[in-house]
Amino acid sequence: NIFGSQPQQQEGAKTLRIAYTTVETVDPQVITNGMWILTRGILEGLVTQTETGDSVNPATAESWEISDDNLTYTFKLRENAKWSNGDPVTAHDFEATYKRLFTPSGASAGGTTLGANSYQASTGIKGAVEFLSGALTDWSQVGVKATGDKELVITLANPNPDLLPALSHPSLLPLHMKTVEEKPDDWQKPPNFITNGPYAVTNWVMNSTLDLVPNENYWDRGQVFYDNIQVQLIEATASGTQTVPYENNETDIVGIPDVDVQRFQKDPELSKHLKVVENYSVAYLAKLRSENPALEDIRVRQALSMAMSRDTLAGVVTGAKAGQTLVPGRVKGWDDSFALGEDIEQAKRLLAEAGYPDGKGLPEIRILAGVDSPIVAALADVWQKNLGIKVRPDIVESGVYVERRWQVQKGDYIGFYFGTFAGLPTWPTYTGSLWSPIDVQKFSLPSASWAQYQKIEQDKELDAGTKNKQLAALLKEKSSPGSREMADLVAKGYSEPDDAKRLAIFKEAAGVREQESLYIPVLWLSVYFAVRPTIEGIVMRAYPDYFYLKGLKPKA
Amino acid sequence: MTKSPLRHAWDRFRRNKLALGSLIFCGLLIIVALSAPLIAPFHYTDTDFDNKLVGPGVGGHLLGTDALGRDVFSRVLYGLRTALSVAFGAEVTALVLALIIGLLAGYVGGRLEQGLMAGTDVMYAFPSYLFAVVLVTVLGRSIFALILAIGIASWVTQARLVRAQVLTLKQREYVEAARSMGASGFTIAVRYILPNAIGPILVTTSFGIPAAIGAEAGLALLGLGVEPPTPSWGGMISEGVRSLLSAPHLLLFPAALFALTLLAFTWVGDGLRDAFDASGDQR
Amino acid sequence: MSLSQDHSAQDHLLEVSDLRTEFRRSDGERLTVVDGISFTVEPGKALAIVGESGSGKSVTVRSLLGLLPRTGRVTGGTAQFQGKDLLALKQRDLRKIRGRDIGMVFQNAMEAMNPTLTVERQLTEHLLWHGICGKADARKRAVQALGDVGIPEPERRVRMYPFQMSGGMRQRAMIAMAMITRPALLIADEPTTAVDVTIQRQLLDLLAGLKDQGTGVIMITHDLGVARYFCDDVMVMYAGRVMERASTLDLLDRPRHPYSIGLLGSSIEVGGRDLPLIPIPGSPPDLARRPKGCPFNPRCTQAEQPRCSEEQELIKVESGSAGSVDHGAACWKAAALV
Amino acid sequence: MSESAKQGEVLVRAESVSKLFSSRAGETLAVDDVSLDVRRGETVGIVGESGSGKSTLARLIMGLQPVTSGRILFEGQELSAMTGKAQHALRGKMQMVFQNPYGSLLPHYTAVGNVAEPLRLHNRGTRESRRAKALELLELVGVNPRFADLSPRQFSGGQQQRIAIARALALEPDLLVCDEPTSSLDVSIQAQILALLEELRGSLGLSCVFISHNLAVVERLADRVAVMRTGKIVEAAPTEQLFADPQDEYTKTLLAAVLPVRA
Amino acid sequence: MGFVRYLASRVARLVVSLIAVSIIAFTLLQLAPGSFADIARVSSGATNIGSAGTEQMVTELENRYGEDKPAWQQYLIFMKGAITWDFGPSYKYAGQDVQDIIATAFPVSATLAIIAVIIALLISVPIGVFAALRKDSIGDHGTMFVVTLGHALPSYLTAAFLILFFTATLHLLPSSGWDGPANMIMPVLALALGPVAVLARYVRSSMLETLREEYVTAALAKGGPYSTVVIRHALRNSLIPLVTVVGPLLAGLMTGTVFVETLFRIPGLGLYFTQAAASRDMPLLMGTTLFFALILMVVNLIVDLIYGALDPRIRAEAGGRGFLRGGRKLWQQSKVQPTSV
Ligand SMILES: Nc1ncnc2c1ncn2[C@@H]1O[C@H](COP(=O)(O)OP(=O)(O)OP(=O)(O)O)[C@@H](O)[C@H]1O
Ligand SMILES: Nc1ncnc2c1ncn2[C@@H]1O[C@H](COP(=O)(O)OP(=O)(O)OP(=O)(O)O)[C@@H](O)[C@H]1O
Ligand SMILES: [Mg+2]
Ligand SMILES: [Mg+2]
Ligand code: NI
Repeated sequence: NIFGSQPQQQEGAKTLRIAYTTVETVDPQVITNGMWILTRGILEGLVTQTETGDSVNPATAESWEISDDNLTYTFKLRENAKWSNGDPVTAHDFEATYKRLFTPSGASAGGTTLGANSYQASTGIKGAVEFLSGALTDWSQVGVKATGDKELVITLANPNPDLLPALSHPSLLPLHMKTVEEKPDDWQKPPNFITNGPYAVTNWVMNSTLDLVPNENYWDRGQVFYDNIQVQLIEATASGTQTVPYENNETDIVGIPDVDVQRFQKDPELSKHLKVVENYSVAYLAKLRSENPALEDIRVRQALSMAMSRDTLAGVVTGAKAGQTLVPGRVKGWDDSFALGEDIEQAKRLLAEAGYPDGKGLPEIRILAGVDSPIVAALADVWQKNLGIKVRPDIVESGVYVERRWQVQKGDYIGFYFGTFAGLPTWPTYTGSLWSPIDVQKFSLPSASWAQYQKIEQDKELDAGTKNKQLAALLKEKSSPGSREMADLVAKGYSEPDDAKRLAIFKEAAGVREQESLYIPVLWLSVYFAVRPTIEGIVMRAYPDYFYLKGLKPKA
Repeated sequence: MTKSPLRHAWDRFRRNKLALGSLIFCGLLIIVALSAPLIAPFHYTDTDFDNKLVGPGVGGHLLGTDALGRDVFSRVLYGLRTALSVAFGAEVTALVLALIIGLLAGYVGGRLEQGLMAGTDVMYAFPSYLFAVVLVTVLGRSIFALILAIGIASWVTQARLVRAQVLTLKQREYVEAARSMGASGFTIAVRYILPNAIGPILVTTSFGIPAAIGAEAGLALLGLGVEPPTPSWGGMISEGVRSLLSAPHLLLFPAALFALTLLAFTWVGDGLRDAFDASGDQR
Repeated sequence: MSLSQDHSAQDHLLEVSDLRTEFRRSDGERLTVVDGISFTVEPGKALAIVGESGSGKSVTVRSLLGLLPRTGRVTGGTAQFQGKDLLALKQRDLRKIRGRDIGMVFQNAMEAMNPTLTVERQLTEHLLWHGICGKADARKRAVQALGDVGIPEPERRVRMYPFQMSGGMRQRAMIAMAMITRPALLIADEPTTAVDVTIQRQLLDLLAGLKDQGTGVIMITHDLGVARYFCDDVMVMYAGRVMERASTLDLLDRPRHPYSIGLLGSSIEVGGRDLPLIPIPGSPPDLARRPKGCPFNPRCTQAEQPRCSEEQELIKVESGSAGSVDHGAACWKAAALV
Repeated sequence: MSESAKQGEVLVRAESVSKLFSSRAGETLAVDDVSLDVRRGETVGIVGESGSGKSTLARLIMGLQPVTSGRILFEGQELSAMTGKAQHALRGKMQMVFQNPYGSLLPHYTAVGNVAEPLRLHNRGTRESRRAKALELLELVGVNPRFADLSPRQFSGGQQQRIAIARALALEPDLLVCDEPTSSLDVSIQAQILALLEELRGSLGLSCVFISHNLAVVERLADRVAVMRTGKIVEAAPTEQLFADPQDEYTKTLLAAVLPVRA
Repeated sequence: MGFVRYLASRVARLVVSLIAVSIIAFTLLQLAPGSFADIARVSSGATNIGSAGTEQMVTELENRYGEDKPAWQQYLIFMKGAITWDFGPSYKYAGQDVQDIIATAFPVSATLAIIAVIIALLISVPIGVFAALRKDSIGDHGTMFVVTLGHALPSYLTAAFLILFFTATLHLLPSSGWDGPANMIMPVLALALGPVAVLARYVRSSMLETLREEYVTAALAKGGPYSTVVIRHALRNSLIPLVTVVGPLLAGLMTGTVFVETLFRIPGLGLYFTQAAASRDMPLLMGTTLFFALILMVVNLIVDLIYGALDPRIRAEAGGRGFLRGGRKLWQQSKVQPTSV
């Protein structure tokens, strides 16, 4: 059958069709666009995100206890949690899955964890980093332990206020390890793929569809309402319009691109279909290293940040808001107190002070981007108008983009690269792991030192220990005082048990980062979905989960 | 009465109204492309945030604006520039490569021919469009890279044609006659064979131009066209396809001009083919 | 026409009168290629059409069979064949005559045979089309016909493709193809140009046999020797007109038209080493710029103006010797030229 | 060149030359151990059945194809042993007229351009002098110089062949090889060419190799005739003798098959 | 005998060409900026990764795929597998072997291409014959005019217009997916329209040429019914060279359908290739490139063989170069236009 899927739906079956980007693999421990579909309702972790995304609801774990030192988490798993093949979901499953995640690649069958392991290791689980690097080979020393069929204990090396939300990340979802080990090559292929979430996978045709049916053994089967879910896999970069299938009633839930949002909004009928997740990601600029030192002057960077007319830019993209800070407004406790603010006059003064009155003498500023974005074009326009400087976008192929971002640019090529970041809407995420202290420090290095830094990093002769020591020393010596200050503040924030105090510290750290202007916030972006009104129970939530499949139901 | 073969071809071409009209249209396109800065009411990067995505005629924008309020008409004009420079550049590249390789292979023959033809076979086996994708990926996005990529991807067919032409012409008695007069291989290849092979070569080249314009647009669709914000039709079309329902003018105008240009060049090619194909006159 | 009056209509196998054919050139210009030609063919007799290259010999016979290319058109005249006017027949009716009653041998045998079909197929398909016989019988006839034209091992050769045969064999196969239905009229357009003299002789003898069985033949040739050897009558064409028409011996021995005289003067033959060679001066006329009156006028050494610039009728110069056609020439001076 | 002292001396000699063509389809011995002399001022006719190797022999004599065995000597020198330069120089002394008049002229050159081309290739004279010479030659072969700037396809077959002959004469060669120069022309044009050749032979003292399947033509032009069959010369004799008293069987059948035109 | 040798030499050439193709592709890939790890990090949406994660990821990839080895060794390792039809696991589609991807996706592309070509033939042959028989009439010019329109429009544009018309306006056909015959209509049309134009003009001109042949006149002179003569003598002989156009056209369509595939969400092979190139997925890119090259060359070989089988002149020369000469020559003339992307 050349048509991969077999649409053999019975009469009256309740079917939901949603559009989603291509799923390259359903291994949640491999970083792909596809992995995020798993959290929506195929695999179920210990917890799921709340609607705001900054805290969690019980899922496979019925409840948990946190020790007073914030280092030990004891999860109690549901008695009736079952895999789609009827096996009970046990704490051992979780332990085995996490062991697979932290096992250095190539060592075992589970060696396909493209990078996911390394940053999950930094969630702070005790011994994870060491185990992963091979320094520690005794798994029992790692802070993940099934202390009973239904009890899992996670021990941290240092407190992590974000641990619970982090557990909703795909790579910390459980896998049916028995199948994974027995069928190392084929466990992903239906019907081998065993799930513990509300839905199970019956059919998967790459670049085409992923077909789901209810997991009859799911502990909360009553909340699973659709008989079929067809996930239509659309290659994001090359896709044409996605609204055509929606408006032709081939799809029930779909992300809507900007141009169409405006039309939907104006249409009395279609406007009812629109759902929005606001401020889900942050568009930002990062300073490029260059032989020309113009941007190493903090005044120039601040001037540029102050003269962005972010409100104008926000007008370019529907639903966008002025990106006042790198921490978006939806993070609880946000206020504009630590923003650098906008002030064109001040910006001009700063430029003049730096030796570029009216932008004279400043080389052309390039904005490096991997995809053509209206924001970049608009920004170039705005900067030219506000400051009288020359600005030109530099849109390159993605391979070039990733390579150039880390290079020291030749000659008078100065500028920023353009990117977007999104994460859990929490302070530790937005200060500790996105535009993290170490990154800020690295970006603050003068170009020469950065070149040196890269050289050490790539030196194959050095062993890991010496390398890290040398790098740390270099950072300490050459990075900007501001960046070091930020690093200290973030570290302090992590171990501060008091919520209010912690918030204040993080906010201060974020403020220092804004002042440095190595990373410059541009816009806070929203994402729009069209959801057919025949669907009930949809709750739009924060990045990255957007909505869960569980609880969706057809209107009677 | 005094008419060279080229003159004859031209006479035949002239009688073909469609081809002649197309040729004039193509000439106009070239003039327009050259004078785009004079004609275009806006620069292609000029944004107009108050008039984003407006339809034709609104806010002084003849064909409307895109998501940034950039003038579609101006962008289409500049896109024409891109399209034509890439197409002509690529065709010249292809032609030069094809002539050198085809003439050498066809005339010299022997080992050299086998070697060259093996090389062409390999290049032929390399799916030309894939080759362009990889090459642009490697060289980065620039007009130069596109010209090279499309040119290299299309010289193969041309070289084969040149060689085939040379091989047939080589059989003609005048080549042997020339040899008997003491002409060198180079003279024969360049002075005697080439001018007589030029007809069909010209025809392929003229067909190559719309193909190259199409190829450029295709690469742009994959995000491998010229670097934005330089407008390219492919880029505009892919943007247009994405807003098919909400802003059809973004697709329709570039697509219409694109299609017209392709058609015009195709018809010119057709006309040339008929003009050079004297067989219609024989009996 | 004035020449054939002494024959009763029933005698003629074919009577063509005042045939005119035009071509549209690709630049839109119209060329009269055959300009009012009349002749007759008798059963069991052969008519030779000779004349300069491009004088319209092939076009004349193609016009008769309705086989002109798309750009050509018969614009006038009649061609009575077995009581029907070929030129007035519908294609459907003409088709029934072609191949069955009139056979044609094309100028170039290599091109006139379909390279992708076997000789057998091509020899027999018209037998089937015309319902002359069944498949099995057709096959037998094909082998027989190939044998008849002197091709050795016909059983084997019949299964060959044309390109597998030598030029001479192909030419013979072509003749076999035309003869296989025993047509009443055979048209042969330069059937022997591609072969050397020895084979030419064989082919002519073969055709002579056919003639003896009552088939009328039109033979187009450049070779006056062939005409003399094989044909009963000769018609000389120049620029789409008949210049002279007579029985072969009359014409070759006593040509009356200056063009025929020139033609004979420029033919050379073995043993004629010491005869003077008198080429016709000038070059053939451009049909688009036909001279007024006699088309040969500009090249004619005998021309006298203004008489030669007037239209020239084919006039009778002399009665034909016993049973043969009258000797006619399209020149007012013909009677004076011997 | 026309010094009578030189008359009779051998200009070209073919010494038991053979030519073998091998293709994947098989091998063809196109010319099989043929020896032939052409003396100064003499015309040698070659006749024979088609495919007997006449054209191949002509090409070998012209050095357009290498011999498989044997030697071709031009004025006592072996062609294949010469340097490229010497060969180039020699090309000026031997010229060929090809079977197909239109095909052998450069289609994109004018008539006069075609005639002047050998002069250009051998760097004779200036552009103007070459043109003047070419016009002179055209006139000599009877092509009105008024039409000198037309392209070859605008001439009739006979005129084209005249232009080809003019071109062959441009370098004042000692030897002219004609490969069926009239076979594609009709009798009246053939007669024009023959008359021209006869005249030129008398006035320029050319040596000539003349290939034709038309026995009458050969009889007319040649001093001696060689009859070829399947790559071999089966008979060679002075013309009159050959026609009057053929020795070889094949020659006899050939002559017997000729159809007379006149009574 | 000769034929076997001929075939053997063709296959040998094919192998050498494939090796050359692989070397070029590999070299190009080495020259390309960026690596899979770098790009994956940016494009995967794995935005939480700090820089520590990247380092880890790069080393991991290097270990897994041998990217730490010198390029020539990597090449040899890859080719060693490739010989046994094992291209190894894709980087991007982790857990999938490249040959499995090809095995599932290629049939889809091939089906699409084959149907498109069949449709194109069914439409273009009658059109071409019609136009040739009515040369220079209004009908001829009219059809050829329309046909050129179809040709000038690249498939992606045709596809967009088809969607706009059939889906967005008429709501007749599904715009995307690959679930049943209704899904095929638009992609097949989009792919077939270009070839219709190419083939129709080809049939027309080849038909015109054949109609001019003396043997067609000769067949008419034998009293053949017009239709019989046109079909048996003219059409048959005009269609033989068509094989040489259809082959490469088919191969081209099989490899070049990426736009149509993405636009209609069809799980074909074209999409994989572009993704492989964009993400520097070495095994997938090499695998698909080699596979495409193989397809192209095999199709060419088949075309030459079929051509020989159809035309007795070439068949007779089998073992000689006849196959090549006849087939290729015509084919070169016809391949005037590269398949538009
Ligand atoms: N299809 C055509 N279109 C235009 N003119 C044509 C066509 N066919 C023939 N002619 C012209 O008609 C004239 C007569 O041609 P035809 O073939 O009858 O000559 P012919 O006497 O048979 O010559 P040959 O002895 O060379 O065969 C020529 O001047 C030729 O140019
Ligand atoms: N280049 C070649 N390759 C292979 N065989 C050839 C080649 N040239 C000629 N032959 C063969 O050599 C033989 C002699 O050919 P040649 O052309 O010399 O004959 P010819 O006497 O001139 O015949 P014709 O009278 O037909 O011109 C023929 O069998 C021919 O097929
Ligand atoms: Mg004729
Ligand atoms: Mg010859
Ligand atoms: Ni009468």
